[in-house]
Amino acid sequence: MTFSDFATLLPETALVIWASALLLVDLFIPKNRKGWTAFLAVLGLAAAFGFALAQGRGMGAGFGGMVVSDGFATFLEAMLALSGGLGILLAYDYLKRQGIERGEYYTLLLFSVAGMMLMAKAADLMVLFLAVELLSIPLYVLSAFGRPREAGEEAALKYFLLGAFAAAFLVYGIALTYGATQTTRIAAIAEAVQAGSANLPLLAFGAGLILVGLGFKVAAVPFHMWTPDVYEGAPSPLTGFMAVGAKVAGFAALLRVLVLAFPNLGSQLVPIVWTLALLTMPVGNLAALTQKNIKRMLAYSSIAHAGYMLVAVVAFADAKAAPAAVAAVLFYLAAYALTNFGAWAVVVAVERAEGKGLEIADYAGLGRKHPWLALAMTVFMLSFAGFPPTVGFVGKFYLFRAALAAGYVGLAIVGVLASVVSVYYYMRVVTTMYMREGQAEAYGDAWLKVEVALTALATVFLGIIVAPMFQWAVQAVLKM
Amino acid sequence: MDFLMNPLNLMTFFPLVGVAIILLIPRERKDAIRWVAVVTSLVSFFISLWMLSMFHAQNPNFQMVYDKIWMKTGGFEIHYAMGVDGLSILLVLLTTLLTPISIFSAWTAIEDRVKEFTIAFLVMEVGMLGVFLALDLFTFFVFWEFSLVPMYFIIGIWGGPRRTYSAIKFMLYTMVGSVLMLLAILWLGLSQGTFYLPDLLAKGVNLPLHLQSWLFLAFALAFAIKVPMWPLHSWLPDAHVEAPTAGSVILAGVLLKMGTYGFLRFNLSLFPQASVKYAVPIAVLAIIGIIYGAMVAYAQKDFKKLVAYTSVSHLGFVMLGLFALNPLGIEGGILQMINHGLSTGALFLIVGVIYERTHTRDLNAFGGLWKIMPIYGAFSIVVALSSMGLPGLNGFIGEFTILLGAFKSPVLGPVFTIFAATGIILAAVYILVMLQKVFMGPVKEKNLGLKDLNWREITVFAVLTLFIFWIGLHPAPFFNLMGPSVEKLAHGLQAAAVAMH
Amino acid sequence: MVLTNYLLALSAVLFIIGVAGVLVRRNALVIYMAIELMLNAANLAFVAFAAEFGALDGQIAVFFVMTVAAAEVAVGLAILVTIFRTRKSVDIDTLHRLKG
Amino acid sequence: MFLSEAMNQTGTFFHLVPWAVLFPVLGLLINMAFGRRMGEKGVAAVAVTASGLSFVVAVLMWLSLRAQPAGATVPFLSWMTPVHIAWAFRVDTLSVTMMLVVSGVGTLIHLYAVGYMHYDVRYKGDPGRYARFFVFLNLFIAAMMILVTGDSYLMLFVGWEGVGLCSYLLISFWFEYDTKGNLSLANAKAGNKAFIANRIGDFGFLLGMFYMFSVFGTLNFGKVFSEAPTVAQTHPQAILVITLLLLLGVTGKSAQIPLYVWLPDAMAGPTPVSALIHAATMVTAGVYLIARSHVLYDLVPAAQHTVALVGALTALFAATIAVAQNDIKKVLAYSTISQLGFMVAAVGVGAYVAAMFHLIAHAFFKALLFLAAGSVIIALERAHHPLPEEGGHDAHHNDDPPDFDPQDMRFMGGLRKVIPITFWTYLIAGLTLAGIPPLAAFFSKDEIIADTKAAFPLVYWLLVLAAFLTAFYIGRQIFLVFFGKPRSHAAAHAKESPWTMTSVLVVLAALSALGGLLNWPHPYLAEWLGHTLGEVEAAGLNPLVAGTSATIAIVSFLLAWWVYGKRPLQSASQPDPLQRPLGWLFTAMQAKWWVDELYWAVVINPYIALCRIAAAFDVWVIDAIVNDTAWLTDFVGEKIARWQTGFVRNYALSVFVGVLLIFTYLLWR
Repeated sequence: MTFSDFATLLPETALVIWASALLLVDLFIPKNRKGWTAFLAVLGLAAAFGFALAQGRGMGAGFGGMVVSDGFATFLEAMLALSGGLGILLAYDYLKRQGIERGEYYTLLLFSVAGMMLMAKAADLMVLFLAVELLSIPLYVLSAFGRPREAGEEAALKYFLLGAFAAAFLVYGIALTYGATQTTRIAAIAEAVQAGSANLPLLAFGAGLILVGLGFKVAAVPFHMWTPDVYEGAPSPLTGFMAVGAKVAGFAALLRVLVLAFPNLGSQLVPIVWTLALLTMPVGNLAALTQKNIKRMLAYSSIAHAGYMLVAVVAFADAKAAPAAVAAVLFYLAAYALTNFGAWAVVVAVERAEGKGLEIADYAGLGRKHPWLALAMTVFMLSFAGFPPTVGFVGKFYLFRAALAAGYVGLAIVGVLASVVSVYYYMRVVTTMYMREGQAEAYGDAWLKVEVALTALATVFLGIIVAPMFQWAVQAVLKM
Repeated sequence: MDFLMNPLNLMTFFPLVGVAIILLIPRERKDAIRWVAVVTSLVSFFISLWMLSMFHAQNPNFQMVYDKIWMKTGGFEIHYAMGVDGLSILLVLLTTLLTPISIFSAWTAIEDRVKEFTIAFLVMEVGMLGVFLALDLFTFFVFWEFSLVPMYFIIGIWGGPRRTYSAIKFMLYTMVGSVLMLLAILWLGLSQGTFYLPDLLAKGVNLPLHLQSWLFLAFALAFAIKVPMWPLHSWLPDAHVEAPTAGSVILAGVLLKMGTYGFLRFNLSLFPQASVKYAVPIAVLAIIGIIYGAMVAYAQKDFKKLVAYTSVSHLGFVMLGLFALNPLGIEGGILQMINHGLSTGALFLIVGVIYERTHTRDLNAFGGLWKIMPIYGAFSIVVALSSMGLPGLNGFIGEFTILLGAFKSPVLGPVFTIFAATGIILAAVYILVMLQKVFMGPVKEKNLGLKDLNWREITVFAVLTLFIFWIGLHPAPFFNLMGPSVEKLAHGLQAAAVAMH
Repeated sequence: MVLTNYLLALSAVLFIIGVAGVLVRRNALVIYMAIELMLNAANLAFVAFAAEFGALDGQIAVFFVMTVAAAEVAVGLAILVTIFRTRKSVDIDTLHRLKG
Repeated sequence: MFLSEAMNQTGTFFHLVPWAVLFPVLGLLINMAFGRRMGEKGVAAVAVTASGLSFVVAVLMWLSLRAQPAGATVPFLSWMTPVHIAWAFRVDTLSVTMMLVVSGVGTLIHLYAVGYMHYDVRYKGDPGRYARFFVFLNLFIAAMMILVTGDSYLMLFVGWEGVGLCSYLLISFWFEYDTKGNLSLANAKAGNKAFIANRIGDFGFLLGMFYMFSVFGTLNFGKVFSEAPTVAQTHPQAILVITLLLLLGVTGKSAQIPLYVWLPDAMAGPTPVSALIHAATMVTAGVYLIARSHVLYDLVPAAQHTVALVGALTALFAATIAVAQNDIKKVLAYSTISQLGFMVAAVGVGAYVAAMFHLIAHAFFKALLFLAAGSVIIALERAHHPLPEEGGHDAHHNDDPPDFDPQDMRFMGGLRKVIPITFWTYLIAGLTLAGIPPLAAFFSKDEIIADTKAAFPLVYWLLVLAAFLTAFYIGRQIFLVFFGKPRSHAAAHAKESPWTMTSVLVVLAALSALGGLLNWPHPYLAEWLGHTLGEVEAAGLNPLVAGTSATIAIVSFLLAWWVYGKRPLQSASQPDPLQRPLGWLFTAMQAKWWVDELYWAVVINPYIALCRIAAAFDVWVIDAIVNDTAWLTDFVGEKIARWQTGFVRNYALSVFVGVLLIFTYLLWR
């Protein structure tokens, strides 16, 4: 344990220390001044963001190879730090408005971000497990933050029980993997397979269970069922954050594990991931069709987006196609994150007390009353649906390109057809805003508006000026 | 800066300047907004004339090309590339002409949310021009998909009672095809290492025939829905009936041409062998469309629906011409695209005029309008005759060339022409019955007070009628513009046909 | 070797009992206990493998898992308490407001 | 007029030929733009001048041709560049003959219409439509000029459809009425019928052109005709098919079997229209087309026989119908069909000069018949309800029955005394039609019959029979209309038409009477047309045939007198004297052999039904599949969302099932 070990883990370490300190500092911040806590939390995230960027292309392995700082991690850490910041912006006004403002929201969120970042960096399955839990436990708490709202509590309990259930599969999978390869180091697993010293059948079962655990995190069908309930029940700003953070972290882990630990298990695992992708896209999109609650609709839509990304993940075992696939998923995650925060910011803005204003029908007339907000929401919906010139389109373009490059034409066809279905429910929001008369209201402070504006502009801007971010994603691909 | 020095970029994106200005105008000042929109689109029109003046008709290749690398990833580059050649120039001009006309025509018809309406139209123009000018498959797809959105709003916000249904149907139906085309574009790009059309054309798509065929079919599906070809047309009547007049004009005038243009630019150019292979089935569908469209049009009771179905029939002619795969057929097809844009655009305006005055489109609610609205009647008759292909007017030139092309086609032949030519009889039937129901017969009492066209409407019709006569009497300039490019394309197709047999 | 196999079999049985517990019980507390059982089944497997390999890392993993489980249970119990306060029951079948 | 200056270097006026089209176009543009402000006189002056100038151009062409009988081709403007066809005019003896007839008769009818339409627009209650009428009439002259002067089949086709358009516009000119002036869609429908029937013919014409282009590589007359013999060697079937397809076009335009049905209904148009378009000029375009294409037809006897047979059958068939009609214009309409049959039969047997001769003669006498009939109708109309400006104050103070129809011959009778000029001119025209020597049609018709006798005996006998009926029905008409007692108030109080109308009648009567001189005793016409048609026929007055046909005509005319003149009808309601002796035959003839009904039952109604089925199919099958797909997607989505029961244990089960599946798969593989 040297200083360089900590250096590789600097953003996470800093964030955890900062969060712990903030927990104490918060005690001294008066109840009506919780803005300071939020501000300090953002500051911490900014520092983490800076540290992450400072690591650049990575600093190599640390802690005896249990964590690794590479370009892949940097990309995701930067994204997660930003997501944390956007998540706080999303929450600040909402918590006040709903009368549930407490400083712990921000500190817990920081811990969760730290867990997500760690997940991006984990080079050991045990660290991965720790990261998953560090990510999840604060989220369980935060889901119930709207206490005593029953929906929030129900969501929290469901999330907690199912999360723990899935985590148990993950742990068991890790145990089996350990049994098969004598190691939990991701790199060492692949080496063991290559050297022929691994117990392959056992490893396959272990890998299968790990897939279940991570599939739960990214909400892949059939491990997705917690998603709509939790997304609906949890406070809206949290859902927005969770929908991005948990998914990003989940895919980070999924990619790292599949590409680095199991590249030679393609014949066993590819059909499984393939089937997950095949199921996830239609189920998410079809179920979203009939939703009336916008949070639930977005929940199903997040399932669908996980499905699109899984299409590219399927290419993990193809050494030639994998780098492009990883880059495509990274890019898509960024696109999804931006769009998602924007959409949730609008949801937060339109939501009224007591969970009112969450039906899609409540958006009727928004186009007349708040044209800019409606325009922004339109941009987000178009980006979700994959219309140019938004970043969502470019993301899908790369995803399906990766799938085709690896030869998964069937999946790509299912994917694009599923995305046609998605157009229907996304456009329904637009239709309601512009083509139905109603009395939609919008609240929210300047920060929320800034977030909406920023994400909307970025959604379009990055959809037109694609190269820089994609270049970054390409450089961030996983290397052994 | 050199981005804007290129006439094509300038023309395509100039409407956005109008959008920016309109955003600054308070929404109460509707006339100011309208003027800005009309003037902006007219500027685009003048830029297109500038482009025309710089166009060398004898050169069959892309001209005024603007080519920059948009993004460079992994294996290859994606370009932002614009250029114009004989296949696209007329459609570009049609677009820049019809946009101001349709905005102008909606002067009094649209009173609600004028700001959004004009913005939607100007943004629409950007999308449409981009589609016709894009030289990179990716660039093309971006514009193609993007152009759906403003039309969705135009139908959905300012449309008739079933507007949301029609708008979403329009969008979803079109997307089913275009997403598969996206995959085909990707596949093509991956296998050829580039999306840049001139490169693809120069090298020729080097794929075995069965792969070519799949790609061809994926492109064809997207375009066939847009055209729309039978039996993929059922979004069209709904979209047309519900859309506001100006929207219908653009929809029929330009948007449908995006489909036929796609066939021309991509299917025929990139997959000549597959084109030869599928020419007969496509021509059969085209002919079914001609006859079926005419028959269904005849049975309509709604004026606008009737006109909508005529589009199915007319575009069948265009498709037949394109898949005759010889210069004659293709030239006729392109000209017929323009003709349809002018004539059917004008027909929708005709429907719009009477709808604005009577708020009904029921064919049985009219009668004898020629008596009370003589100027309206005169323009309508000219337009209707153009639509049914009367010699001396534009429609005939296109149809004649197409039918002759199909007759002499190496892949089709006289039988196709015989069946397609029955469309000319059937067109007379539905057009005449339409004229009879609307303009002839005794006048209904409630229609006695109808006002004839005002100066604004007369201007619009006069411009369209001018072109109807011009193309009908002296189409040479139009043919000259497209000639060399078509020859080049047909040459490739001819070679493919020889290679196939 | 033989011992390892027995231990693994026991671990699998425990795990399945845990899963079954989650699937059939209605009391949230009991369900969580069943999940603990699953975690401990994993722990057993870790220990068994570690013993067979003669390595320490498997045994260390057990500590991680136990610690995390403890943290989880703290949060879980807090949530349960909250729910019990509002609805006087921890029967999870009464919690199906969110659906569809 | 500095004629010499207008000549070009070669000393001819050929280069002026586009003005034959441009003058009427100018006229119609002026009338369209300013017609409402210029008043009736101004409109009439412009229209008549335009038409007259067109005639002047035609005369100039005639003069030039006398110097250079070979004629010339005058290019005007590039046109269909992909097929290398330009707007180019062809001046030769054939086209100039047609130009003279068209613009000459056309101008006369313009003059007549100046007076006729003055009353007509007032009776129909829309004086604003006066200008519109002359716009259409000028448009017709322009289109007809394009038709006859075009240098290619394509340009001919432009005129061909153009005159069809004018015909349509003028038939449905009073689109809100029927022929009796009641509010109705009948006139509009008659117009549609004409246009659609013509389109069916044009369908054949078009296909003929396509085939021709694919064989000859051009549609230009000169090139096609010069290559025809070679092509006949290489593609023996081609020319047969082309000529038969063109024949389909001819049956449409020239109202032959099976497409003749539109012409009787076309009488819905104002009478000058019936005279000009549906008798004198447009309907003869088919004859012109075949004469123009004689090089092709001469190469394929089978096509010629078909043409001749179609013509002869039509001649007889239409004549039988004409015998039993009561509407004064309907009789003339069927007579026109019948006479066109004569001409078509003539071109079918290669007697092009005879056909053209009859065409010219027919243009004179049939125009005259129609105009005179129009004069009769107007006279009755004016007596029936006089215009206020003529002192009429009460529209219905006469004792005419409510079903009074100014065109129904049963309400006429005895008119020779009240409208003498009309009577005399009508009589001349009628006798000409009957073929009484030495009036024009005697010579022309005689030439036709003589030519067919040698070429095609069946056709000969059909034509002879038709000629017999011709003299009978025109005799019947003359006796019904002008002799006997007036059978209505209006007939008794009819007044002669104004001089603008009657003077035209007189001129035409003179032409009808003297038209025979064109080709007899000296064959001027044969020599003249020989420059274009290539052959100079022997000047034909076969004494035997001439004698026979003259005898037939006279006997038949006398027979008509015996039936209708000797014992005239006493009242409008009295049945036709032929009704009893002929029985069902007369009924069938009166009902036009139920051909219209047949077409409705076999073609039109099935088509309408098919259209309705297609429309229903579109909604209930094609669109339903689309909507049902959407519905199904939605339904499945709802089912999937239903899985989300809200029970945690179900969710856990779902996870577990996933695990099971993965394990099963791993074990199974």
